[in-house]
Formats: sequence, structure tokens, C-alpha cells
Amino acid sequence: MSRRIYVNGAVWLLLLTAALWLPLIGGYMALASRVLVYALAAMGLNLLLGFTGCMSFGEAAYFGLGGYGTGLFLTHLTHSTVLAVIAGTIVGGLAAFLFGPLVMRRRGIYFAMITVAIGQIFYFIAERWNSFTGGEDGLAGFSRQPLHLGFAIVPLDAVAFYYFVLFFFAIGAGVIALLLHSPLGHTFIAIRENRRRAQFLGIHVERYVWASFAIAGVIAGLAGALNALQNNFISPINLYWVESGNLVIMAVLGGMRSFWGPLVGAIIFVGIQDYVSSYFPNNWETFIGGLFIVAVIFFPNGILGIVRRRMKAA
Amino acid sequence: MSLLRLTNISRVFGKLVALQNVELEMEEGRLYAVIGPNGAGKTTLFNLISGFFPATSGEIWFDGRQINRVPAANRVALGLVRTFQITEVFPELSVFENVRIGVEAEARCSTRPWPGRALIRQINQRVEELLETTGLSAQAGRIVSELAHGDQRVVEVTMALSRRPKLLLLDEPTAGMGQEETAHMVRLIRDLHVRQQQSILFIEHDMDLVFGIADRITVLNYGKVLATGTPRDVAADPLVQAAYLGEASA
Amino acid sequence: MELLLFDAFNGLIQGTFYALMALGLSLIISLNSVINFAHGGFMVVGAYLAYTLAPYIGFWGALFAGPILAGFIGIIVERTLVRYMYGRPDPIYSLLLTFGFALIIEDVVRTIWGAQGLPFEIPSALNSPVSTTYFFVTGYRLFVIAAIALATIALFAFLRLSRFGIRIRAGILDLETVSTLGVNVYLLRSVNFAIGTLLAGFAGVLAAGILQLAPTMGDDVIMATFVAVVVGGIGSLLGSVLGGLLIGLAAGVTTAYYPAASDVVIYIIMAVVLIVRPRGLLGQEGLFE
Amino acid sequence: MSTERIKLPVQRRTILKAGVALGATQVMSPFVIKALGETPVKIGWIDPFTGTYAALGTSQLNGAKMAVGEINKKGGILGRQVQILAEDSAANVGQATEKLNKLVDQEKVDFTAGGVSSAEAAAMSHAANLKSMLYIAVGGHVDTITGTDCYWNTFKLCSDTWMLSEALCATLLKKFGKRWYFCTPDYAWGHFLYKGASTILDQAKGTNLGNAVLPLGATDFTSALIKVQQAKPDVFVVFQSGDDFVNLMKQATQFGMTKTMAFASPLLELEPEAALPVEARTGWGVMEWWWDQPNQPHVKEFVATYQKLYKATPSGRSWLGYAAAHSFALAAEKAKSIKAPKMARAMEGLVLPPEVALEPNNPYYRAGDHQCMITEFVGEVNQKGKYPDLFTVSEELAGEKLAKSPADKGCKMTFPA
Repeated sequence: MSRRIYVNGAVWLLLLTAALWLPLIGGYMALASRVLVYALAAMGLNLLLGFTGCMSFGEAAYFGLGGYGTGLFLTHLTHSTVLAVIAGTIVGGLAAFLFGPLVMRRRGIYFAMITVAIGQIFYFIAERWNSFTGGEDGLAGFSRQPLHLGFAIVPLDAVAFYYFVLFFFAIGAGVIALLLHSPLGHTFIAIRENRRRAQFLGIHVERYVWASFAIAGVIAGLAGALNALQNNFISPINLYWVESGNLVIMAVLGGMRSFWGPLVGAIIFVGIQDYVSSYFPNNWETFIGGLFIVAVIFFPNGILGIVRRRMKAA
Repeated sequence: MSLLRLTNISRVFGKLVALQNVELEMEEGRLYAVIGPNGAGKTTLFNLISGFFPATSGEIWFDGRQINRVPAANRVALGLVRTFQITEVFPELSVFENVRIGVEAEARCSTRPWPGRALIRQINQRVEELLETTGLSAQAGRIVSELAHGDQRVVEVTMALSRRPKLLLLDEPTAGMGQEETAHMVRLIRDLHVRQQQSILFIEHDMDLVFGIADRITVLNYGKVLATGTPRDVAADPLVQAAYLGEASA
Repeated sequence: MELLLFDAFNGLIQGTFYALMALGLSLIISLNSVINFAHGGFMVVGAYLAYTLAPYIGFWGALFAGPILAGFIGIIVERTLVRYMYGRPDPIYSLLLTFGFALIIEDVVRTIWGAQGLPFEIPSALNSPVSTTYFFVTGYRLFVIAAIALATIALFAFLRLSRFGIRIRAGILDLETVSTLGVNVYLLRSVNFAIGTLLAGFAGVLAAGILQLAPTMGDDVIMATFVAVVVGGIGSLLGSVLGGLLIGLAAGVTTAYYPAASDVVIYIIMAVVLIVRPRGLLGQEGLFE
Repeated sequence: MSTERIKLPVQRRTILKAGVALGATQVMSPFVIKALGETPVKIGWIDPFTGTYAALGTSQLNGAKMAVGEINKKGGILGRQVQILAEDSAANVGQATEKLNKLVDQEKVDFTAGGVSSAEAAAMSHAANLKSMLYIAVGGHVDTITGTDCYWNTFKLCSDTWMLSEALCATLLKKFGKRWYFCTPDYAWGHFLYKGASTILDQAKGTNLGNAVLPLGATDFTSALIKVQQAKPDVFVVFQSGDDFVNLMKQATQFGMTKTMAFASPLLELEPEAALPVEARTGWGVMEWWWDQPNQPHVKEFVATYQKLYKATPSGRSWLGYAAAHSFALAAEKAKSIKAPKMARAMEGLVLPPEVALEPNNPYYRAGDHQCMITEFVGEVNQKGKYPDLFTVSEELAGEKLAKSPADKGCKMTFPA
């Protein structure tokens, strides 16, 4: 119990002080923001993948929709960055909520395939609906606006934006943490552990899968909204199934059963991608592919899964 | 009024008739056993009662309601809770956590994302109470998959109890158990029956066990009811002796 | 109306490609229990190897040599990587492993053969229309249909008539029992994986006659292949063939009415199938759940 | 989903160690470079090196690397050595802007350049503007970059879509009939080209028989080709590029269509032509630069050096990359500074000298919109030729005469105060 407090304290301390230590080890704030954005999306996905036991391979759809929601909101309606984030979150969450009933009955590979199907449908809509989404060229022409805090106007430069992202990351992570320690979270885990047992304890498994799917969608939408602001740009590629695969690998790499697993996975994945693609602009895909293979063969329980086992053994 | 009544139940899988015109009636507070050789349709019968799949024909009445079309999860809320022949637990969770799932479902708070402290206390108290009842308190913190087989089955029974069943359905509760474990399970079942007047319907293979504790017995063979009655009546039934006991003792 | 028929015919040609790809993928899913995301990669490898060999052994030689080499690489990959996935009940691992391998294939192909597309020459006898009215029915397209039909028939004959083929089919139904009967399951799975990748390589060589031979050639095909398998029913080889033809046809017909939707229509079909009849056209219930 | 019980192969530790060792050598290398020079002038180069546009992006980078080699041999920029930091955009616009921001913030590059697709170039132009960073759009032809969305910091070396359309259509109208059919990929590049070409056709009182709009990345063109064949146009104008172009040409050739109508493309490139089978190498079109200019000084030397370096003949993309990198050096010499605003002022009106221009008509960066007035090489694909002899130039048109005025393009340039 107390170890968990130490771990959590250390994680938050590191995240809060990133601006101080990150440049020292060769990182930069935009990279840190990107790590947080993907970590948040992967943590949302992991609620579904690692804690409810549903293999979603279409989470990028809600990630991307969150981005489009934010981008379109900023383009057409408002200049409030915070409102735009909320709008994006709602768009992503609402889509997941509405499509939940279609996916909640499926299991295993079928769950993966129907989530892919829905994701790809959104992808093609975003790509073909030129007049609204900018189509293949993507949606540009919006940018994150300074924050009006009442007492001050804060321009969102790289450092400020990192803390802006961290703020929403904290909300998202906090919601997930609370959830996992609540009866609702217990029920999700029960479904992962044994669907049949859960059903014959009177739990309407499908409704809970729906709930988990919708919540994961909300989190993905929030992350997607932040992603759109990070790049001041959103394009259909953010909805593509490959992006979903990246989120899944982050969760698996870090540890699907661990709360912080996806964060660890995102740090490694985003970090390696950024680093390796700078040194091997032609061949970085081999490294990412190799990372997938190494992760799957050698770390099926993720980095944190190994850490946890070591500690248990000690 | 009877607690459970099956009228003219049949179940067909393709060409195979698993159950044929089964009648069964059970009063509240009874300890009722269903026996029969392998393939007699015992588990099929349980699956029909618990809503695993629907009956091909016939009616299932429970607590004054016809429940043919009630989904499995809702039957639990009505008070019909079952265990499985092959233990179904949440293997990677602790004993406490296993039971808590059921308690939370019973408290109708499974959907609560952030419960109050009072509720949490209530839930934990109830879990401990249940663990006390079934003698698992000492094991509360252990991961279920690491427990002995017999203990895992007790966990499953405890989980079932957490839903405060009006009727507890136990599918071969002593399957695969050693002597000691079996004795423990039998004691548990009898305790529940005697001390808490828990209505129990169970399937069993072990004849001695059934005749030792059941009030009433129904014998199934090839999907049909061969005999129903008190242990003594059933034991004396020539049909049963010929078809089942004869085989078993031979 | 005429145009619609043209598009339908054209869609069927596309469908035969998907069918051939789906057939290989389905074999691997059924017996190896591996979701092979690198299937598109093997298609590309087959095509490139054929391109490299063609100057020495001619188009016809390369048509066979390319796929066989792809199958050979398949065995190596199966022995060195894929085998670790056996016995892991969750398909997510094999999916991610092969996904990673697909990235590597694309990169390696680009490094060896260059990012620039390459011209793949087909025999000039096949490279012209068979009639002036139906100018879009070229000799090559008819050849492709015939070749894929032959390959499919040959595969089914192999699975029904040869001892090894019968063992593969038995293994698809119940691998455990087959292994208790003394069949070398390791060999069975290796060969099966190789057959699957060989079929992918064959599809690649045929496709290179119509599409550009480029490292990214397999990218779009892989998802369509999955759709074909799911629509046809996971675990059913015949279903995969039907699924492939069906989605090809659907994409073709959609092109006639609303070209912008020709990509998305296959996903709509898959979503509908999964909602209404999750086991697909000919699949068995409960596999891979 | 029980993952806890999976058995692991034993060699995990060994492989981990190998990975760490490998990683260490990679980390070491950048420091070695840094130790050599004092502070080099850094060019951030973002192009696709993976994905569909990898071949084009690589050509651009190769040209640029060659130019940097020459610059350094001559003493660098203002006495400092020049270094190229290349990043892969994967033709993914989000990644392109991420990489640009990284190069600016993290690597502190002095200039940025690159881009193959219009979308990534436009996005990078915008991102560079936010950072007040000089950016040369090497590829990425869409009009808006030097039109409605022009920025003081952005210069465009490649032609805009209007210049390409104008160059192509003038020749087509001269040589062929006026019944045209179009095929447009569904994104900015295609739409701009169609708008340009169809307007020119209307002005010439030609007949627009139709326009098949197809998604980017389409692999099967049969349906569109059937419609085109039925319309029997004199000219079939194809706006597809890259893989789409190759697939379309392959299929049209197999249908025998290249024998019944003229094929035309506003942007022919050596890379995709090389990817076509011999019989599909046909049609008319525009090259932005061509390696075979016997009468132009310096071209032969350039081609020879490039071939020696990269075992390939320079394409239009190679030249664009080459000229872009040289432009930075030229502008810095002129401005006597590498500060972005001074450089930008210096680049306005900057004429590329013959050894960089490698083409007639003295190309220069126009002051009003920062569009480079490069020469368009109109001609016919040479079916009989072997690589790289795949194109015959019939006309060399000066960009100046083709381009719309900055005002007509809607560019309002404002420099920071």
C-alpha cells in the first residue's frame, strides 16, 4: 500500500518537474507533451484492453475524432482553447458511446475487427469529406490560443503547453485511477478475469463493456484534442488503424496490467521513435518493428510486469 | 408455493435430445439433489435453470414467476445463483476481491465510479462476514489461482452466496476434490442448509454424499426423470436400482 | 447499366486478389492461430524476388520462383519468431509481432531495392486487350483470374487428397488430437505457414503486373485481406475465397455509383457482418473469441 | 487473457545487453560530429524518406547533400561549415510539423527546407512562420503557399500548380485537339491543377468532356478509364502523381488507350517514369528540370558528379534539393547574415547563378510572393529510350511568363516590424 504511494508520488514529481530535468538528458518539452498525449490515450485504451480484457484495435478513431472536434471548434466557433478541448473530448466520447452497443457483444478477435471496421469508416469519412475536414490534406488553419486565466493571459508556448497537457493528463489519469478503485472498476476487472463468472453473478457484462468502451473513448477524445493543439493540425492519419496499433503496443510494452504501464510504454515508444528517426531517417521503421517484436516475445507482461515480478520475488 | 418448478422441460441440440419432458418441483428451504450418470442431462438442466441457454419447450417457474425469457444476469437478481462444474472464479484476483465483486453487485453499486466511504465500509464488512461463514478469512489476501483446488471451489460458493440467493445451484460442488476437501464442502453445504435455511439444489456424482445430506433426490437418465423422492424412496425404486445403482455398484 | 457490369467484372478481378491473399491468411489463422499482419509484406517480398529473378529465368520462371522463395522466408520467420506465439491464448501478441515484422519488411525492401518503384515487365502476349469493345478485359487480367483459380483448386486438391494436406485440415479442426496421433505438429505448422506466405507471394507477383512494384504495395491490401477473412468466416478456407470475391465485387459496384466510398464500403460490410452474423458467411461459431 | 503464465525464451538478457551496446554506439556518434567543427550552420531538412513519397524525398535530400558538400569545400556559409540535419516526415503532415519544430527548438537549426506533398509543405510553411524561421518549400506545388497563405519567411523553389498547368496547356492546345478529359486525385494538388487547366481550356473554347475525381492512393483506375475511353477525348490530362500515376499509366496501357488518345501530365518526374514498364512510358508533360541540356553550361558536370555520388541520374527533385541548399548560401552571402529577416530580404529577387540554376532563363525568387521563376521543360516521354533517357524536351518556357502576378494569386506579404 505504501509502496504505491511512493511510486505515485515519484511519477507525479517527475512529471511536474519535467521542465527542469528533461533538457539535461537531451529531451525537449514538445516531446514531453507528445509523450503525455499518447500516454493518456494509451491509458484510456488500457482501461478497455488491460482492465476490461477487450482487444480494441480502433481506438485511434476516437483519438482522431477528438482532434477534429477541437480543430473544427477552434476554426468555426470559438477561440477558447479550454472549451475546444472539452468539445473534442465530448466528440470522441460521444462517438464511442454511440458505437458501443455495436461492439459490446463481440469478443476477442471479433471485438478487434469490429473496432477496426468502425475506426476505418471514420478514417475514410475524414479523408473524403474535403469541404468539412480538409480531406487528405488535413485540417490546418487553427492554432492554440493563449489562455485567459482571469488574472493573466498565458500564451501556450512549449513549456506552458506541456503544463496545460499535464493538467488534463492529471484529470484523465485521476479519473482512471478513481475508477479502478471503485465498484465499477472492480466489475471491469471481473469481466476481464472471467466473463462467464461475472455474468452468473448477475453482472450485465455487455453494458459494462459498453461503459468501458465509452470511457476509453472519452479519454482518447481528450488526448486527441490535446494532440490537435500540440500540432495545430489534424489529419486523417490520426484515425488510421496503424495509430490504433501504436496505442496498443504502448500499452503492451509498458504493461497492460499496470496502471502506469501505458505511460512507460509511451515514453519508450515516442522517445525511441523521435530519437531513432532523427539518426536513421531512412530506416527507423526497422527499429520500431524490432521494438514490437522484442516487446511481444520478451516482455509479454510489459516492462512494469517484469518489475513487479522482480519485486515480488525479492 | 414452490420455489422452483419445471414443467415439461425439453432441450434439443440438433438431433440430440438432452432433456425430455422433465418435471421438477422444489420447496423453499430444501436441500435437493439431482443425480444421474454422465450424459444424463444434469448440467443441461442447470444451464436451463440458470439461463445459460433457453429451453426448447416447457416452462421454468421461479418464486412465482415464469422466467423462460429472463436473461441469465437478471435471474441472479431474482435469487438464482449457480456455480460451475469446472471452477469459475476470477483467477488473478485475491479471495477478498473475488467475493467483493459479488457483494458489490448485490449492493447494486457496480456502476458506481466513486462510492462513498460508508458504502465501502459496508461492502468490506459484508465480504468479511461471508469469508467468515465459509471459513476463508485466513486466505482473504491470497490470489485465487494460487489456492488449492478445494479452496477455489469454496471461493466460488462464497461468491455465489454474496448474491444472497433464494436458491443456490451447485454443479458438482465436490468434483475433483480429495477426501478432506470433500468433507469440508459437505459440512459447508449442510451448515448453510441447517443454520441459514438456504435452499440448495445440487448436482452430484458421489452417491454416498447425496444420500447423506439431501432431503429429496431426482434421478435423471438419458434426459428423462427416472424417479423423484426422498433418499429412501429413491434408493428403493427398482427402476433406479436397475438403471443407475446397479451399474454403479457393478 | 453496361458500366455497372464493367465495374462489377472489374471488382471481381480485384476480388480474386483478395481471395488469394485471404486464403493464405486464413490457413495461417486456422492452423497456426496467428493473426499474420505481415501477410502484405510477404506479398511484396514475393513480387520483388520475382522481379529480380525475371531477367534470368523469365516471367514464367519468376512467377513460380518468387512465391516459393517467399514461402521459404515464411518458414524461417515461423521458426525464428512466430513459434513463440504458439500457446499464447491472446491473439493480440501474434498480431503485434507480425505488425512489427511488416514494418521491418517494408524497410528492408526499400533498403535493398530502393524507394523508387520498379517496372515489372509482363509478357507482351498478355499485355493487350482481347477485344476492342471490351478493351478493359486484357489478356493479363484473364490470365490472373485463371492463375488464381488454378492455384485455389490446386490448394484445395492438396488439402483433400494428399496425406499432408489432410493432416493440415485435421489440424485446423483439432490440433491436439492430431498431435496425439503422432503427427509432427511442428512440421505441420511450419509447412502451413510457408504455404500461406507462398500464396501471398504469388498474389504479389500477379499484382505487380497491374500495380506499381513499390515497398508500400502491401499496405492497403492487408486490411482488405482481413476484411475478406472476417466476412467469409474465420476458420473457413472456402469462406475466405467467397469473402474476397464479395468485397471485391462490392468495391467495384460502389465505384460505379460513388467512387469516394469504394474504400469504405468493405469496412461497412465487415461491420454489418460482425453485427448480424459474427461468424461470417461460412465460419464456425466461437473461434478466436 | 492470462498473460502471467507465458514462458519466455531464455536469451532475453543477452539480447538486452546487445541492444544496450548498440544503443550506446548510436548515442556516441553525434558528439563526435559536434567535436569537429565550432558551430556549424545547420539546415533542417524535412522530407519523406519512408512511405509512398520516399523516392522523391530521397532525391531532394541527395541533391541538397551534394550542394552542401560544394558549399563546405568553398569555405561554408560566412566562413562556417554547413551541416544538414535530415528528418523523415513520412509524408505525414503532423509528423512533418513535429519534426520542423524539433529541429528549430531542439537542434537550433538556422534554416529549414523540404516537403514533397503540398499538404506537408503548406503545414511546414505555417509552422516555420510561427517560429520566424526561414523555410524553402522544395517540393509541394500548391498555389496557396505563395498565394493566399504566403509568408515572409517562406520561399518556394518548385513551380506552383498554375505555372505547370499553363506550361502544359499551351503545348497541348498547339499540338492536339481541344476535346479533353481530366483525371484528378482528390486533394489540394489535384483540385488546383484541375481548376487551372480547365480554366485555360475554357478560355481556348475547348470542350471539357469530364473529370474523374479519384481518391488519393487509388489502385484501380479501370472504372474511370472506361468512362474516358467512351468519351473519346483528344487529350487525357492526368493529374495523378507518384504511385497513383504509375498505376494509372500501367492500366491504361494494357487497355490500349495510349494508342487512341494523347496522355498528358502537368508534372512528369524521372522517378515514376523509371518505375513504368517500357510500353507505358508515353505521353506529354512538364518536367521541372531535365538532366540532358547539352547547351547549358555546368549541367554536364553536375550530372556527372551526382551520378558518381549516388549511382543514379539526377531528377527534377534532385535539382530542386540542390538549388534550395545553394539558395541559403547565396542569400547569406548577399545578406552577410544568417538571421531570418535579413536572409528573407536578401532572397527576394535573388537570381540563381548559372552553376546553380543549371537551366536557361535565369531563375530568381520573385519579391512579391517568394515564388521562384524556374523554367518548365515541356516535352514528350521518350518511349524508345533507356533510363535515364526517358524524355525529349520540346520547349523550355520561362517561369516568369507563365506565373500569375502576386496580386492575382492573392499574396499579401507582411514582414515582421
